[in-house]
Formats: sequence, C-alpha cells, structure tokens
Amino acid sequence: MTTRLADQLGRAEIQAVEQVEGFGADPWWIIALKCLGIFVLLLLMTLFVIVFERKVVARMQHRIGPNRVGPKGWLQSLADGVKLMLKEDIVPKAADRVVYILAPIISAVPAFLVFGLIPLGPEVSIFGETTRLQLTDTPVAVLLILAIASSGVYGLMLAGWSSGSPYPLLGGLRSSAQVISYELAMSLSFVAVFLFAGTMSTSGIVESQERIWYALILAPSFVVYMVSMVGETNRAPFDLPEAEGELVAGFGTEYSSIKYAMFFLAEYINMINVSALATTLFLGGWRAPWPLSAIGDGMFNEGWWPLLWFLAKVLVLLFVFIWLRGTLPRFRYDQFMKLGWKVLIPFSLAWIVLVGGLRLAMNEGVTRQQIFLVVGIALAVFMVISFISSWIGERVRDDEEESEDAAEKPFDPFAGGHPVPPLPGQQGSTPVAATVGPPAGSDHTDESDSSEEGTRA
Amino acid sequence: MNPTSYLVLATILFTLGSGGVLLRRNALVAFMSVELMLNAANLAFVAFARMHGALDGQIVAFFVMIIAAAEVVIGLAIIVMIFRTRRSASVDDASLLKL
Amino acid sequence: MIIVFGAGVVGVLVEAFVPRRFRHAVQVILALAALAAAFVQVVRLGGTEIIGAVGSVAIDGPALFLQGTVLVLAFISMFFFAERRIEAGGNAFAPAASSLPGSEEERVLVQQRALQTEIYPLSMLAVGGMMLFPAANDLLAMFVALEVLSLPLYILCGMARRRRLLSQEAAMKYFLLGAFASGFFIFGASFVYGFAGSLEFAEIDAALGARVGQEGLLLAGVGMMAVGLLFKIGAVPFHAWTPDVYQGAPTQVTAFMAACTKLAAFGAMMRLFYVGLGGIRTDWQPMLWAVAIATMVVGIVVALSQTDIKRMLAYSSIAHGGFILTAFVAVDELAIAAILFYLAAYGFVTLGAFAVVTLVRDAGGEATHLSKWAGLGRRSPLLAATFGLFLLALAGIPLTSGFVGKLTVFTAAFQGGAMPLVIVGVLVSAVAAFFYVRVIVLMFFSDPAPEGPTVAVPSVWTTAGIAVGAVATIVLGVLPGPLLDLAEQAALFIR
Amino acid sequence: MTFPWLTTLIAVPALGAVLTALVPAGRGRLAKQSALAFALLTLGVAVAVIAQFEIGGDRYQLGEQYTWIDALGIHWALGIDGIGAALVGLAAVATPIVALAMWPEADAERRDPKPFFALLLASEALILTAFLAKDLLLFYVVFEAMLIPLYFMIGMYGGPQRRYAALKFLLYNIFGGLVMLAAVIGVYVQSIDAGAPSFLLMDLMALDISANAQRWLFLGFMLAFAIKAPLWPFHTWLPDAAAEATPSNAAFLSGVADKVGTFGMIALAVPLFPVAAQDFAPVIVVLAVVSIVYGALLAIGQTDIKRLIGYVSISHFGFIVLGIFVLTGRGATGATFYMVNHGLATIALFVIAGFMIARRQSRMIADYGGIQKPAPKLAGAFLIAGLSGLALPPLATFLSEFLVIAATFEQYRAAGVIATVGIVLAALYVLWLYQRTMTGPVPEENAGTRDLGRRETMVVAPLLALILAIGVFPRTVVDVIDDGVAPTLAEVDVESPPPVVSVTDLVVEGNDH
Amino acid sequence: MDLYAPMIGLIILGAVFAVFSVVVSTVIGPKRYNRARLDSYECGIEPTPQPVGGGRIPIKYYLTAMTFIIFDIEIIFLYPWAVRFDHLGVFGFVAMVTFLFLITVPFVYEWRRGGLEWD
Repeated sequence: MTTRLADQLGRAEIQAVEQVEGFGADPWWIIALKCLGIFVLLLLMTLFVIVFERKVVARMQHRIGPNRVGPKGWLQSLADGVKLMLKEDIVPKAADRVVYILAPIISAVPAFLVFGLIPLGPEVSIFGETTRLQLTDTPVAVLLILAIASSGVYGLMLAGWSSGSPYPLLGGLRSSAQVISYELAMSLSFVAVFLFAGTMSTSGIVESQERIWYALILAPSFVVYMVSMVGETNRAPFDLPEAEGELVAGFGTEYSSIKYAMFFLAEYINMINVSALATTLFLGGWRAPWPLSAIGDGMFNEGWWPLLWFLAKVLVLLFVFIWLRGTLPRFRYDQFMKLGWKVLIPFSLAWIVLVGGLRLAMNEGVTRQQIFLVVGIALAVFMVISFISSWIGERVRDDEEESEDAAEKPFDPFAGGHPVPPLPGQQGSTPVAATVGPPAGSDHTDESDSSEEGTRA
Repeated sequence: MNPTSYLVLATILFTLGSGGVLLRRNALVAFMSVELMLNAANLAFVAFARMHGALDGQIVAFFVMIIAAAEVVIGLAIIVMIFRTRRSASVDDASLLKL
Repeated sequence: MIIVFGAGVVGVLVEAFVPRRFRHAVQVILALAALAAAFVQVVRLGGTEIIGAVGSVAIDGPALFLQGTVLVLAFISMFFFAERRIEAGGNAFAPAASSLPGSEEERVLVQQRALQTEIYPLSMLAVGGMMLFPAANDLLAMFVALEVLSLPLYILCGMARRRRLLSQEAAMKYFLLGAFASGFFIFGASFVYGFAGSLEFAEIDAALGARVGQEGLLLAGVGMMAVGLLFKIGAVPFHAWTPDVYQGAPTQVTAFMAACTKLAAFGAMMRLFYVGLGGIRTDWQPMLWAVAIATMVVGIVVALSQTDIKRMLAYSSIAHGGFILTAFVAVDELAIAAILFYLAAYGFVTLGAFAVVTLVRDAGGEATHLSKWAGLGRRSPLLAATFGLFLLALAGIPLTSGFVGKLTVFTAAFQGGAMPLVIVGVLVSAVAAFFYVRVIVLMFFSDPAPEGPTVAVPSVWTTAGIAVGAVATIVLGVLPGPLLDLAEQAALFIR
Repeated sequence: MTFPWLTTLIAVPALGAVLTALVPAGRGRLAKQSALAFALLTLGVAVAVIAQFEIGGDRYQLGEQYTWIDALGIHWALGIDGIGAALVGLAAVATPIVALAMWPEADAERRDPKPFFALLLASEALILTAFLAKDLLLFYVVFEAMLIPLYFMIGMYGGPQRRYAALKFLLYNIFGGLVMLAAVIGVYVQSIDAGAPSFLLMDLMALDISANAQRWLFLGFMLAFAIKAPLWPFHTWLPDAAAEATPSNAAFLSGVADKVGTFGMIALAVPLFPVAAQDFAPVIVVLAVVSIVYGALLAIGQTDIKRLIGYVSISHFGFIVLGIFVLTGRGATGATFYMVNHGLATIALFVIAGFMIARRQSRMIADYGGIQKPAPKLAGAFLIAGLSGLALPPLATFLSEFLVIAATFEQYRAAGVIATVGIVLAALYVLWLYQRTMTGPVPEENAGTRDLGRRETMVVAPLLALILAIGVFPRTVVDVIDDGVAPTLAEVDVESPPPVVSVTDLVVEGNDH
Repeated sequence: MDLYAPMIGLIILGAVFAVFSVVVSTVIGPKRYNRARLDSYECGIEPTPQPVGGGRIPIKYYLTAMTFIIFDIEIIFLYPWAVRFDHLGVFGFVAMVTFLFLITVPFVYEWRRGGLEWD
C-alpha cells in the first residue's frame, strides 16, 4: 500500500517540499540580530502587556491601576521584575531539587521559541542585506509551533510534581490536562486552514491570505481557535490551575522569587504567542487590513510597515484576552473540560469534514447551487436526526439511571484517588450511612457514571 | 544520503530500550523502554526512507506512531489497574504466577 | 474481515448506547452473526487469489483457510464467553475490569449481576486482527495486524472474575513482553525495509537476489522479525509469557487465545518467510531448526513438572508450536498443507480442553490444581472422557485429529529433509504422552479427593462448544480427508 | 461386490463394544452376556473367514480396499494371508475365553465390570484390524489405538500397583509407536519420492528403498515391535503389567495383543526392508537368545505366579523373534506357529493361575502347596498348560519350538545351542512351579480349595483341547501359515537367497518328528 | 537543516536568559532560614508527608491523557492530509472520513460511558 501511495504523491516532490523559498540563506550575523530582536521584542511586550492589563482591568473596574512607577505607572512591571529578582529564593525541603529548579526554565524557554517561526513582515533590507522579517520558516512550521508550545506543559507538570506538596501537584495536573485538552481543539482548528492554504509554512499561509483572511471564510475555525487559545494559555475565564479558592496558586504555590516570575513571564509570552499565531493563521499576518491595503498600490504591505500591522493585530487580540478576564467569571473545572471535549472537539471534527467535503466538491467542479442544495438537505436531515436521537437518548438515559440507581453505592471518599468530602446529598461510607439508601435523583448521575468509567480502560 | 549514523543512533536507542525492558523493575519504566524501541524503529524507517528516496518508510513511521499510542493507552490501563489493586508498579511484586 | 471489524465497531457503539440489561444479548447475537457472516464470505471467496488494498492484503488459499478456521474457532469461543450458568448468573469476566477486587463497587456490581459485555467487541477486534495477520502482504500491514490482534487480547487477559490479581498480572506480563516482541518485529522490519527498499513481500523477495553486500542488515532484520513472530507462537526461547498468561487469563480467553493466536501467527510467519524471504531459506532454516528443537524439548520437559492444569496445557501448547515448526522448515506445499491442517486440528482440541477446565470448579473458582482432578472419571465420567479424548488428541494417539496432524506435519518435515527434527519430535511426543496420560490416570484411576471440585453444569453454550470440539477432534481423526484436501488445495501462496 | 467378510469380522466386535458400553450402569451381568455373545459371534465370523481361506491362492485373500484419506493416500485396505489367518484365529478364540474367565474376576472388583468388557471387544476389533490391515498407516493407527483400551483395562482392574503398570505399559508402547511413526512417515516419503504416494503395503513392498534408508526405517519399526512383543531389553513393562492386571486380562495382553508385535516383525518389518532385515538379523538373534535365557532365568527366580508367567512369556517371545530373524522359511513358519501356540498356552496358564489366585487371594507361590489333593482337576489343567509352555510333545508348542530351533541351528549354531539351554531352563521353571504349588503337603489354609467349577471348566477345556489338537494335527495350521510365510520371505530371497531347501519340505520334515 | 539552525540560536538565547536570571536571583537574594518556610504549603496545617516519587495521580488524568493521545495521533494524520488535500481527491476524502468515523466511535463510547465527566 505504502509504496503505491508514495508513488501517488510523487517522489519528486519529496525533495522539493523540504525547502521554503527565501529562507535558510541568511548570513550568521543577521540571524543573530533577528534572534536578539525577537527576544527584546518579547520582553518588552511582556512588560508592556502586564501593565496594560492592569490598567485596562482597573479601568473596567473603575479603578485607576498602577500609576506610581515611571511615567503614568508604565514602568510598574519592570519594577516588579526587579523586586522579584531580589527576593529570597526558597526551595522547599520536600521538593525534588533538580527538577524544581529546572521546571521554570523548561516552561520559559519554549515560550521564546514560537516567535522565531512567526512572520513579522515581508522582505526588508537590514544593512544592505535583503531578508525576510522572520527568523526562519519550515515546511512544517505550524506543527513545530505546536510542538514547542506543548513542550511548555512539561514545565507546569514538573513544577507541580517536584514541589512535593499536594496543591501544586493537583494544580500541575490540572493545567496540563487543560492544556492538552485545548491543544486538541486548537490543532483541529488549524486543519481547515491547511486545507485552504495547502501548506504548513507560516509564511506560506500568510501568502495565501492575500485575497481574504481565513478568519472570514473559516469563521468557525477561528472561533474555535479563539476559545481554545484562551484555554491553552490558562487565562481567565479558564484560569483553573491557579484557582485561588481551590488550589492556592496551582503549580506555582511553592515557587517564589524569580522562578515564580519565570512562570509569569512564560504565561504572558504564551499569550503573545497565541495571539501572533492567530494573526498569522487567521488574520492575514502582517498584511495591512483591508482599507489600508488598497492604498497606494499596496505600499503599506512593503518594507517595515507590516510590522506595525502585525503588532497592532496582536495587541487587539491581547486586549481581547484582558477584556475576557475583566468581564467573565471563572468556569468550573467540569464545565471547562466539557466545553473542550464535548463541544469544541466534536464540532471541529464535523467542521473539518464539512470543509473538506465542500472543497472537494468545488475541486471536482460541482456548482455552488448544488452545494448549497446538498448542504441544506444534509443540515435538515442532521437536525431531524439529532432531534430524534436526543429524544431517544433521554429516554435511554432515564432507563439506565433507573436501573443503576438501585445500585447506587455509598459515597466513597477515595473514589477519585484523593480524599474528598462528600457533596451535599451524598452519603459518607459510614456504617450508619450505608444502611440508608441515598435518594434517587439527578445528583447521582455523575457518580454512577464514574463507576463505569474505568471499564473503558 | 548515508544513513549509517542514523542507524547507529537507532540501534543504540533500541538497545537502550530493550535493555530497559529487561533490566528495569518498574513496569512503567519497562513500558517506556518499549516505546523507546518503537521510536528507534521509527528512526530507522525514516532514515531508510531517505536512503531509498521513497516515502513508504515515513508512512510506516506514522503507523508505528499510532500503534505506539494505542499501546500506551492499553499499557497504561493495565499498569494503572495493577497499581490500583496492589499499590505497586514493580514487576517483581507481580509474582503470583510462578513456575 | 471487514465484517468482523465492523462488528467490533458496532459492538462498541452498542456498549455505549444500549441499556445495560439488553447489552449482553445484543452483543452475543451481534458477535455470532458477524462471525457467521464473515465465514460465509470467506467460503464464497474460496479459490480466489487476489492482492488487494493497494498491495497490502493478499487473499489466497492459506489466508482464506486460516481466516475460515479462525472464524469457526472464534465462533465457538463466543459460546464459552457467553456462558453464564457456571458463575451463578455472571460470565467469567469481572463486571468492571477497573473496579478494585473486593471493593464495595465490585460487590455491588456482582449483586446486580452486571455482565461484562465489552469482551465481545474486544474479541471481535482481535479476530479481525487475526484474520488480517495471515493475509498481510507487506511488513506494515503485518505489523498493524499483529498489534490489532494483540492489544485486545492484553486487555481480555486481565478481566477474570475470579483471581483478579493473577489475571491482571497475566495481562501485564503479556503486555510488556508482547510489546517488547513487537518492538523487535518492527525494528527488524525496518532493517529488512532498509535492505530491500520496499515493504511488500514480493518485492523484498525480488531484492534478495539482486542486492549483495548488505546481508548483515538483512539477516539482522530477519532475525528480529522472527523474534516478534516466534513470540506470538510461543516458541522457545520466547515462550516465557505463555504459561503465566495462559494460567492467569480467564480460561475462556485462554482457549480463544491459544487456539486462534497461534493460527494467525503461523499464517503470518508462513507468508513472511515463504513469500517474502523464500530466497534466503538456507539462511533462516538453521535458526528455525534450533528453535523447533528447543521448543519441543523445553515445552515438554517443563510440562512434565507442572501441577496446574492450565500451565500444563500452556507448555503443551508451546510444544505443539514446536511440532508445527518442524514442518515449517520444509518449505513446500506439503508443508503448508500440513501446517494448515495441524493448526485447525489443534485449535479445536485446545478450545475443547480449556473449556472443560472451566467446568471443574470448587469454592474458589476453577480448580486448576492437578490434585483436585483426581477421580474425576468416577464423579462425572462423561466430562472426564471428553477431556481424556482431548488429551489423547494432544498426545497424538491415532483416531484423533492430533494424530493426523502429527502425521502430516512429520511427513512434511521428513520430506523436507528435516529427519532429525522428526526424530526429536517423535521422541518428545513420547515423553509428552507421559504427562497427558498422567492426567488421565489421575482422573480415572485415582480415588476422588474428599473435598474435591464439583463439576459445574454448564448451559447449552459451553456444552455445545465442547461438543463441537470433541466431534471435530474425532471426525478429523477418523475422516480427515475433506479438510486435508481443502488444506492441500489451499496450500499455495500468491506473490 | 462380494460380501465384505473382513470388515464384518472387525465390525462385529466393534459393534459389540459400543453396545456393551451402552448397557445401563449396574446391569453388569447383561454387559457380560452381551460381550460374550459378541465374542462368540466374532469367533463364528472368524471361522467363516478362515474357512474361505484358500491355501495356495492369492497372497492376500478376501481383499477389500476403500480410500480413506485421499490426500495422504491412506486406504481402508484389508486382506488375509496365512500368517494373518492363523493369528485371527487365535484372537477370535482367545477373546470369548478371556471374557468368560473374566466373568468371576470382574465380580471381585469393586468397579462396574461393564467397561472391561466393552474395552475387551474394542481391543479385539483393533487387534483383528492390525492382523488384517494391508495399509501401513491403517496398521499403525490400530497399533497405537489398541493401546488405549488395553491401558484402561490394566489401569482400571487389577492389583494395587495397576496404575503404575498401566502407565508403564502405555508409555513404553507409545514411545515405540511414535518412533515407528517416524519410520512410517519415512517409508511414505520414500513412496512420495518414488512418485506414487501411498500407504498400501503392496505398493510399499514394491518400492526400491536404498539400503541405508532401509536400515534406519527398519530400526524404527523394530523398536516399536520389540517393545510390543517384549524383547529384551525392552521387556520391562510386561512383568509389571502381567502381575498387576487381572489374570484374564494378562492372558489377553500377552496371549493376543502382544502378538501384534511379532506379527509386525514378520509381516511388515521383514518384507518391507529385506536388506536391513538381513543386516540386522544377527543382532536381533542375539537379543532374542538373550530374551530366551534371561526370561527363563528370571522366571525361575520369581515368587509371584503371574510375574513368573510374564517372564515365561518373555522367554517364549524370544523364541518367536528368533524364529523370525533366522530368516528362513522354516524359522518363520515355526515362529508364526509358535505365536498361535504360545497364545493358547499363555492364556491357559494365566487363566488357571487366575483361578488359583481367586481361591487363595494371593499371588505368592509360597502361599500354595499341595493343591492337587483338594483340587485335582485344577492341578491337572495347570500341569498340561505348564507342559505346553515347556513344549513337550505332543503338545502344540513342541513342533513350533522344534522348527525354530532347527532353523536356528542351520543359520546360527551358537544361538541354537543357547536357545536349547532355554528349553532346559523352561523345564526347570515349569516343573518347579508345579512342584511348589501343587504337590507336597497340604497346608491347612489350602485344604478347602475348590476344584474347577463348571464355568471354569468351560474356560479351560477348549484351550487345553486346542493345545492338544494342534499338537497332534499340526498340519492344517502349518499349511495355512506356510502359505503366508513363503511370499513374505520371498522378499528377503530377492536380495540374497538363503540356503534353504523347499519350505514345504522342511515343514513336512519337521512334522514327521 | 539551514532552516532549523536559527531556532537553535533562539533556544540558546532563551536558555541563557532563564538560567542567568535564576542563578543571579539565588546569588543576590537574601537567605534567612525558617523551618516553616521550607515546609510545603498546606494552608498552615501540619504538612502531610508526601510519598516517595510524588503523590498519587488520580486515574482521571490518565484517562484524559489517553484520550489526548488518540486525538493527537488523529491530528498527525489530519495535517498532511489537509496540506495535500487538493492532490488526494475523492479517495483521500473518503479515507479520511472513514478514519474520522472510526476515531469517533471510541470517542462516543467514552462519552457515553462517562469518561468525559469531570468533577
């Protein structure tokens, strides 16, 4: 099979796709310069965004926000950074020292990397060398970004584990569960983009959005991405890992001084990263927004201008982050996971199939009217089916609950592996409680389901 | 392209993996060693695919990845199950079945 | 094959949507229907020889023969899976594999008579893998099939209702070693691929003669792939898992596994070695000679000292793998036919034997210790006689299928020039007879142990299954002609 | 199509076995009656078959041949020749006698007697098939299959050590059988190589097998047969089995079943591998002679009657094997004749010993003495049976033993001398046994020994009558046997004709003594 | 390889920065010993000793991890498929839909059997 598939793909193309036009030919000093530039840009943006966030949130809450350090308080975050640097560095005695120290580094370094693959602009000239405003690009750039981003999870996980303390452990687990869950939705939302762009190289994707932004034609993907990007960065309203009420400060509970700052830094850089990625994949990257792009034969799409558009777009997205934080209450953990697994992922899958089908139909020369007709019929059928199935599903579920209610077991405080107090309506497994059957009710659905859960494993 | 160095690396990984399975007593570690073996195979496949200028080796690597994933799922399930029943993941502790 | 996979998938859905109290019935019917339908399909395909699925699946005589046999054996296995009478309303599997033994949760499920129904989709998937395995025509398909058949089995092994720890341990051992072996297989495959530049067996074969100077690569690869496959067969020195797993797994699963896995694995091995590597047979034959001898000798010698009936059968299964290997080294149609026949005959016997083991029980579940079987012939002569029949078949006494199998296999080996192997095989069979007969002695001539096990009265499921096994054993022993003819007609691989 | 006599001959006891097995539990008597009836019916068919046997006719008569397993060239092929006819007769005669003798013994057992009789008929069917099989694989199948009923017969009934004895019996024989399987396969492969895969004896005998291959295959066959017909040093299972089985069972075992081994030697091993047979003949002759002397010496030393008879059998089997492997017509005829006679004599000895044991509840010779006073008929019968073991003229065994020894002298003088020593030793053990058990003062506990009852007489009388009759009129039997022996040895002659005068002449000559 | 080399520069830069900060802070930060500070934080109550090798990890997370792996694999297949979509034609589409369906089956199963319930 494979041999023939390979033939189908064409062996000649294998070599061809291994290079991306316009990259890999820079002299070393330009590379160094670009590295440094990205680095500085990220640090500055972090410092800026932190203050920006505090000010915006303050404004939303009718407060003033930071206003002491520097002009109008804009140096506040720099001062905070220096302060953290000077604080005592505590390593708890239960901690696994090496991992404990490595964890913040592991979480920070990947954060810096992502930007290396983001196109900040078209070709410019630096000291006479013509080069693109992007550190590098590869045929699988987006995949690489995903890989880099997800390796940051190790930092969180290891931080939680190495602290040797229950809260960080739970926090670390939660955040990694969260990140990987939302990473799925995020990755799935990219598929449609690749489908249209025909490439995974970031510059190529920006290239292909010359006519229209994918945010418009692939709006559902964009929405999924926006939601999951917030989840991926553990930001409000999805900031469960550091839910103060439950877990103190999540995986960072035992951290102090600059190590804590590292996590903080990583979080903010990641915010910038995902915003930049959104810009690249859905918002046309460095291309000037529509009215501007029409001006002067696309003059705003050349030279250093695009950097401005790019940063502007990123800033808008960052503002959305802050806006969300300022307005939305935190989700509950189960609601959050439910959203990820039961809404975003199935939706993404269906969307991919739909997009694929449509594009295939177009490639095969089916007319638009026919497509709309088929889609309309399919939608109608789907709605009818889903209606019926949900109706039946309810019935079945009722049946099942009935039959399983009889077997309702007393509440086991250790069921999840960790001792938890019984919820209201649940009976502890005390001798007295065991004789009393818990009242039948919807409270118990979750409990009976979880008894089955493991059978899958 | 000369695949020798890749092959050497793959072989080293494979040896490490198989050594791990045979020598390590923790089921999880042994299990990860198995994954290492699979990845060594992947590396070898990809290297050979380059050498032959064909894609099929890479496709195999894909499949091996899925299978490795499936193995992870199954293996974790089994190990967790054992761990829950006896609170230990050591291969040596699992010794009810003796000659 | 697709029917079976489809049934597996549907089974999962059934598991998800059908309410618990109907699940069991639906699953059993689904599984049986799928197996029957697939069998019909296999029969209809009889005689076709095509390479399909873009070259990765070969449908030819041996493949169809083995697929058909696997289906029949799996069909019978489902009977045993569906047995509910001997465990007081439950089947032989833990109601929920993840629940802690002895925990409250489990107690409740047992009280509820909750049935484990996931075994059916799992075994459907395993059967699908077993069908693909002997039909796989390239390295990748073979590897995928290997895993598809193994993974559900790993899980099935850990699901025993009684003696959960043992069962889970078996699952873990099987899993770890199985994964280890498949690692070897795929790494070896990569070497072979590196040598030949192709995954398809026919092209590998073509490359054997064409390329010189890299034989080291090739041989290392072949050796490692052989490890993977020999592991599945349970050949010495890769047999260490067999007794543990056979003992620990639920006996029904053991029966299924012992009968069907071996079948599929030999099928795959034949295709790989005959079709893909036929050109270098002089290189791998000595290796298999050694393995065959070691397998027979070790299997039998260790079996001698066993006191647990399941372990004994496990070692005997190892030894039978060795017998088949004797024919394996003779690369010709006679050998293929012999192996095919032996596998089928052996499958029925093993299924039956393990099924009988499920019926002999005491308070703690199955009474597998040999001492408990003493005097069984007095207490339930019919059961003991049936088991005796299976043992005699395993020992290769004439008028049972085991004899004809041995005859054909040794004939093939002899003709293939492996006379020393035949002699070893014959000597070993003689030793083997000792421990089979020992059990018969125990059953018939010993006085029953005072608090010996009771023989559970099975429902029609197990009864029917055992009966089919026994009848097949005798019929294949007395009138093996039709099946032999079939095997002979089927004994041609396409390239 | 002519009436399938031979298949009928086999089918009757087989059917009997099934029907007997179906007798409801607890109706032991009905089972016995049914078994006896079928055994007699078989005898009737056997007589009919032998009556149709034409001396000087085709080599194999009443042949039947149906394809059994086409793929392997296996047939249900039957045919009868002189050797077979003689042994069929023996088996057919012996079975009802054994069944009758077992009758009281079965009652002494704690078990349900039904299985014994069913198994007896089953093994008779298998043994008859073995004597008639004209397909090598068919022979092999029954050769092995008969072990199972015999095994159960030994294992289920008899002395305290019976399980051990049964196991030993089975393992020895399965071992031999499996080695033979390898050889059977080897022969088959030879036929494949010759381009005509077949298991039919006629086809196989026509094969031209290289001398080297013949040697290996011959050894494979001989091992199995030597174990079955206990030849020193493969004999050790027999004394155990003989001692532990019930007497009538032991009679059946060594009197009938073991003849399959010697039958195999003469009807299969020698004609299939004539070259190898000649090569190995000296070795086997030595073994046979050792058997004779060894069996006799150990018999003298025994304290257990049944064990003693077991060793006597070993000694006699030595004669039979010796007769076969001098490879002359005289020797072969003598050996075959010996088989029949030894069968009758051994059965008689065992059965009568069984009667004694039933009375005294002891197998120890020391416990007996002076029996001839209270039970003269018993003693008389025992004496006749014993003397026939001693080969005293005019008892049947005499002629056969004479033929064998005469043939041996012609070929291997030294062996002949030693074998003659065996005769002397035989006189010693037989007479000494008789003296120790039957003569002398009557100990108190033996005073009340009953004499032979009616049924017991019915058992013993035909045996002794036959022994005597054949001894006086050997001609009929010998002619039949000789008719089979001639073509069998012709195979050997093809390779290198032994210095033999006309076979018939020799027989006649021998007869004149 | 040239395409990936610049990334190494960035890695080095990031790592140097992170390590440098951590080291500097330990050097210049104050050190005042306090037993309570070195204990793990449990809202002031006496800390429970942790088992060796970290605490027990709830099964739930394994489940999530397993499901994640399955989907991750799926994505691995989706990406190249998407990139080459236009070249693969109907066959590619049908194959992928089948694949997605097969992936969906266990997903639905897990969903129905309560594997996707968090509490």
